[in-house]
Amino acid sequence: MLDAAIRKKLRDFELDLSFSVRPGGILVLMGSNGSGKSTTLNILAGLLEPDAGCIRLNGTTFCEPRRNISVPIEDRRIGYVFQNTAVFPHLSVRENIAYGLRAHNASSQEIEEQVRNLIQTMGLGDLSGVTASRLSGGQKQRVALARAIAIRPTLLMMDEPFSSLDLESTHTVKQLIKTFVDRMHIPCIIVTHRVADCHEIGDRVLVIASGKKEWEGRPQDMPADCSVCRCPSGRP
Amino acid sequence: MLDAAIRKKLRDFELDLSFSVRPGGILVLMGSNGSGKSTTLNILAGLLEPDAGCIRLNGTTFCEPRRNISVPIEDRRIGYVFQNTAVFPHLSVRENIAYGLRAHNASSQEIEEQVRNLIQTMGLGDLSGVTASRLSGGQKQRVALARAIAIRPTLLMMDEPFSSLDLESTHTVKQLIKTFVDRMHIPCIIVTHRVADCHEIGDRVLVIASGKKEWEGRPQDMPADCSVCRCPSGRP
Amino acid sequence: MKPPSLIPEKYRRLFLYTGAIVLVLSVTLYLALPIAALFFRTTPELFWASLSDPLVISALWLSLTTSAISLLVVILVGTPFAYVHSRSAYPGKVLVDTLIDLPLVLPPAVAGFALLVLYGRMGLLGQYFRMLGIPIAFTTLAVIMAQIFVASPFYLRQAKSLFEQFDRSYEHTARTLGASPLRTFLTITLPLTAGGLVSGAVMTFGRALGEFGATIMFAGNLPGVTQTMPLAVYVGMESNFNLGLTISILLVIISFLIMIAVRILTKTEVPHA
Amino acid sequence: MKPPSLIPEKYRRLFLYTGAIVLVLSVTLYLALPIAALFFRTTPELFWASLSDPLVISALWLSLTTSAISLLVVILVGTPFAYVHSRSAYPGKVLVDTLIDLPLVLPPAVAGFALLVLYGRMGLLGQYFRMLGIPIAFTTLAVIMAQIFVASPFYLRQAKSLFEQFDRSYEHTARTLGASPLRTFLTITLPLTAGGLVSGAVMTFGRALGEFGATIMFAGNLPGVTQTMPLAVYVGMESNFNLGLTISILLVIISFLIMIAVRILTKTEVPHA
Amino acid sequence: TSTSTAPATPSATAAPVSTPAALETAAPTLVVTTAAPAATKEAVKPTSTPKPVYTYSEGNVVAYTAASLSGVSPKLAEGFEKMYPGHKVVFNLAGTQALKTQVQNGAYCDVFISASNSYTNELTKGGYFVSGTVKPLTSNYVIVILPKDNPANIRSLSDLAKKGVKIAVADKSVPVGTATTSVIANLAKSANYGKEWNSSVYGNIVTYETSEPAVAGKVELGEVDAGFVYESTYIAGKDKFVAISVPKAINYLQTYTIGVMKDSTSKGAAADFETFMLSADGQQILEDYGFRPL
Ligand SMILES: Nc1ncnc2c1ncn2[C@@H]1O[C@H](COP(=O)(O)OP(=O)(O)OP(=O)(O)O)[C@@H](O)[C@H]1O
Ligand SMILES: Nc1ncnc2c1ncn2[C@@H]1O[C@H](COP(=O)(O)OP(=O)(O)OP(=O)(O)O)[C@@H](O)[C@H]1O
Ligand code: MOO
Ligand SMILES: [Mg+2]
Ligand SMILES: [Mg+2]
Repeated sequence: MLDAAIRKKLRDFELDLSFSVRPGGILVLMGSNGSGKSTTLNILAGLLEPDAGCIRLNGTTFCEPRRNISVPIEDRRIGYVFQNTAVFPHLSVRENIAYGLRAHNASSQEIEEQVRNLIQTMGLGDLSGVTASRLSGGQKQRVALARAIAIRPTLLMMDEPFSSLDLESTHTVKQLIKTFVDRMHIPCIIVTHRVADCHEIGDRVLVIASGKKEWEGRPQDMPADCSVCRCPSGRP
Repeated sequence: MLDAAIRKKLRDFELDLSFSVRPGGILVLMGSNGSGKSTTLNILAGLLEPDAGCIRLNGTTFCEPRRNISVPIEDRRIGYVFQNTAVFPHLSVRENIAYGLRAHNASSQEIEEQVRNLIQTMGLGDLSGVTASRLSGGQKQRVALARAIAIRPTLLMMDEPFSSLDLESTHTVKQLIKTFVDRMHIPCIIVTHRVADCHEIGDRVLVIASGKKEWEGRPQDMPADCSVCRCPSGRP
Repeated sequence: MKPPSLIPEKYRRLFLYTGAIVLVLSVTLYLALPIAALFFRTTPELFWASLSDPLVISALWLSLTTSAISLLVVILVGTPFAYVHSRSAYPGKVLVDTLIDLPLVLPPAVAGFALLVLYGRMGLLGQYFRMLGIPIAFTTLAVIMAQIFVASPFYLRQAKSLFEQFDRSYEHTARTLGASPLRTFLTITLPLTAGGLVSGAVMTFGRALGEFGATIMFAGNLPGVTQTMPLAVYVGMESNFNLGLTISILLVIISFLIMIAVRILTKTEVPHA
Repeated sequence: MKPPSLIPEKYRRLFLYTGAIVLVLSVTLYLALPIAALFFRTTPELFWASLSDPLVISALWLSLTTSAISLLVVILVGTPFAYVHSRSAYPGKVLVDTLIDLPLVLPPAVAGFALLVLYGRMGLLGQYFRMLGIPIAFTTLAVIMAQIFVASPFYLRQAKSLFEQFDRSYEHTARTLGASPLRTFLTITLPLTAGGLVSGAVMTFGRALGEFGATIMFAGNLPGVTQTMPLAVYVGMESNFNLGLTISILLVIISFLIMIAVRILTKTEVPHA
Repeated sequence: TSTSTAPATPSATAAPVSTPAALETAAPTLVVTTAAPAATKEAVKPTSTPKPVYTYSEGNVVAYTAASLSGVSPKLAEGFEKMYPGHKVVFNLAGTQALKTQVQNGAYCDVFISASNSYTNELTKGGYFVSGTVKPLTSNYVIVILPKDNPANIRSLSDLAKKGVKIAVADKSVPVGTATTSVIANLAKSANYGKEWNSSVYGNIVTYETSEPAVAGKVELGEVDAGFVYESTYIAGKDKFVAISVPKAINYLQTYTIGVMKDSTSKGAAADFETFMLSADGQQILEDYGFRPL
């Protein structure tokens, strides 16, 4: 169970949110450009300190400025896929995926097996030895995803993970995420701009606007006048 | 009128394509991850040299290795939005958009006016003085677009320009592109993974697979068994 | 998952902070203390006296002007050189790379000697310059040439590695927007590497300002013509400790002011992509 | 749009190429010719004779070992220092920044003098070391201390600016994947900045190897103890030019070999993001 | 010149240990050699009185030695080791002014060989020597050397004032520089030369070097037309230079001294070294290299 209440002053507005994600649940975080989605994930991951609030995962407090608590990033065991992917340019696809496993002292047999599985599932088969800087945009995105999942995180967060994926990959990856979250029984947050994604993968949707909650609920209940569904032409 | 025939050896396959785009026409370039879309645009822009072929725009040969012709990048006047946006991190939003105009020696009045218009159309109003490195993903994408359009290019190319945009921005930007291409009567190429985009904005679609043409035609004629429409689950 | 507990975390931070502070302090003190010690050994009277010595003033002036000229030459020639070098593949590139490094490891006196062997009156090239009536050795020009020879590698190396590591997609974008290679370089590459280039320039200026061995070998030690501060300090210090000391302090203060000026002038923060 | 015509383009290229070639050639020749000139002034016999001179051998050995030790100290202390420094904001940071630069502009003789004033027998700290029976000035330790003092800024500056400009999102990603700050540093930051760090290390090693002024002031010129190559060359050259010359050539050759070794060792290309 | 101020007093009387310059009537001419001692090629005879009473470890002598002894230093080391088997000497060679500063700032040495009385006196006053060990060692006159091919065609001291002649001297903080300054002053006072000559010569100086061998180096390379050095340098390098002597009457006799340092931890070996230097063998080696016996 993830319980988050965060407050942080940004350049144009104050981010002020509170929400929970149940184990096995997938929260889809939506909102227009610059509404604070990436910032929210960065705070959860510990990359940014909130001004106030409290972040608790499975009973452990990750962050509470008032009590001066802040668990180091590396101890949070959060799988986080950045918006810009940030694949390590000097490592091969294989080593990128193995990175977190090595950091968690996995046995070499375990690493071998995990990496092989993920490379196959992600359709990166031919690229396993290729240096990551030589990948196409979509290939990088898949590596970043595989890398985050590999560490068997206790919370999975992805910032627009499907934006550069082709249709087939998008489908495969969605299936993979659903299965993974379900089997590991962990909370998951996905940032996306596509309403279709909510329906396909989300069990709850949180829409934010200028850092504040605009709407929260089940995908099927999403109102048509919601900022992220509204479309000037009327076409969805 | 753009006529392109290009051949280039890549790591995993050979890129070998020929296609034309009429003035005022929008070609949607599709293909799975790593099929060679970004590479194709880079060759058209002059950032990569093809091994063979010929690129002609409005009767001028831009590139023909056999005859040792290669027009310098800056003289091609191509509006090109990169997949990674590449907004200049040290310049403000305003200066990013004005960059190409200044390079083309536009008068300061013209620059002023163009930039103001674009900032407004792109919904970047409040951000005009903000340094580009402090923008959110979608904001950067919009700046990159405005910057490319500002120079009134003779060919407009965009690599996944909607991937990080929210629904409203996507719609605005699409309208803008359509109007612009029509009014300037220039050819335009858009790379995307979303079939919906073809229908909304494209008048022709080119699907490539491993660097070769798989299908070309009008969006409405696109076959359901095309690699980019095929979806394992059957859901489109 | 290891449950993150609070006490160890607290201690870990304490440990980390202490380590960091000790580290920063020790490096700072190692570099600062000797300089501070200089100040303890002089008196204000001595200091003002040396300030009014015309020889000190002329040496100071000579040092600052020659170093500035050397720096200017290095920047004007070295920047385009480093750019061309890092952007193109040509035969013998590795050799050029190594040559750039060589003056770094050459003892300055040897560097001065090498310059003398080449440009000296009897030198391989110097004899022709002499026929043309252009003396090089033992002139102010020789001071500048020596400074450029020993100091330029610091700028060249820095510029080279900055340009090599620069993200090409910014340059590519600028080119598609109609900017010529030169314009691209001036408006994109240069501002985004400015921090590093200034750092290289400071190293070069510093090396030129402190240059001693090559100068005395190749340019000699003539007050007003080739006697730069380091030479004046060396000569002065050996015989008159306190005078050498005060000149040194003067130089420290001037250096300090230059550094601070550089820092203020280049304050314009260049953010990372 | 200006219609791109072919002939001007051809000439433009020719012009650009010629410019580039002239630029590269002139920089290369300026740095290479003096060194080449050295080789013209010696004979193989002289060269072999100097190679068997025990003083030359001991100076060479002393130079290489002290420079290597200095470099090691600078890397081991300087790397974490630069990292901490560039990653944290603390009071007086600007001052520390300036202090790091100061030894750069200080003439080496003054630097040596400052060290003497601090650690010399009569020095502010030296007198206490003396009571403890630890002489510092005019020992091999002093050679190393002088080298560190004058050469470390080259590494520190380079490391600082590399770490400052490093794209933090790589580090952040590594941390979320469970890597400790140390592990992140070793597996991500270090490999991706390695090229620049090696460049800084080469500059530092070169500066230490060529160090003269501070060494002769603070450590003296005692064969086997403090007489490094540059000092030996200087003294040798004063009495016997050809000897000084051959030692210099020896140094050039060794430097060349070291540079090439570094180049080969760091060949592992670090691609840009 | 420049920044140095202090010990610029060339007056021989100011220095108690100094020997006044001897008189000589020889006119300034282009010379092959002055009244310098004949360079005897005869090998140093092993002394009959070796006194190896010290253990080997005590036998290391660190000698801070005026740079003008650079050329002779290997021979001196050889001779010392022959006379006292087991002993060894290492020389720290630099201009006396630099050595003095180093010693004043804590440099360790056993023996100090100075090329200048004023520096010797300064160190004596500072209590650096074992009292009674400071003794005159040898002496040297100033001479003008020219490159072998004499490019400026200098035939006499008057020619030094010719326009365009390049002259190297040592800085006046260097002992030989002090001597040079007073020699030029003496010449200027004499009828043959005068004030104008004096200012022309100073105008022709292109560098003030920091040690005596550095002056010789610039001449040897042919980079300057003339240099003021010690006679010993000319005699030891006759194949490289031609010289113009300065009449003894107006020359400056520089006296070298040797002394054992108070802080020396092997005073015995240091004393042995001094003994060797003052012995017939030591003096012979110095003479072979053109130094003048006292
Ligand atoms: N810098 C590079 N060096 C070598 N190979 C590369 C490089 N960049 C891309 N490639 C390879 O070239 C092929 C085509 O890449 P390209 O970037 O054109 O694909 P794309 O169609 O744009 O894919 P995506 O939809 O994922 O962006 C891929 O196999 C890719 O791995
Ligand atoms: N480094 C930064 N410094 C200052 N302000 C920033 C920085 N990065 C983002 N911002 C601002 O903070 C606000 C929230 O940004 P954030 O990146 O969280 O938006 P987002 O919801 O992820 O948008 P997008 O969908 O475009 O990625 C925006 O107004 C943005 O301009
Ligand atoms: O001390 Mo010297 O021997 O005059 O250079
Ligand atoms: Mg975002
Ligand atoms: Mg692509």
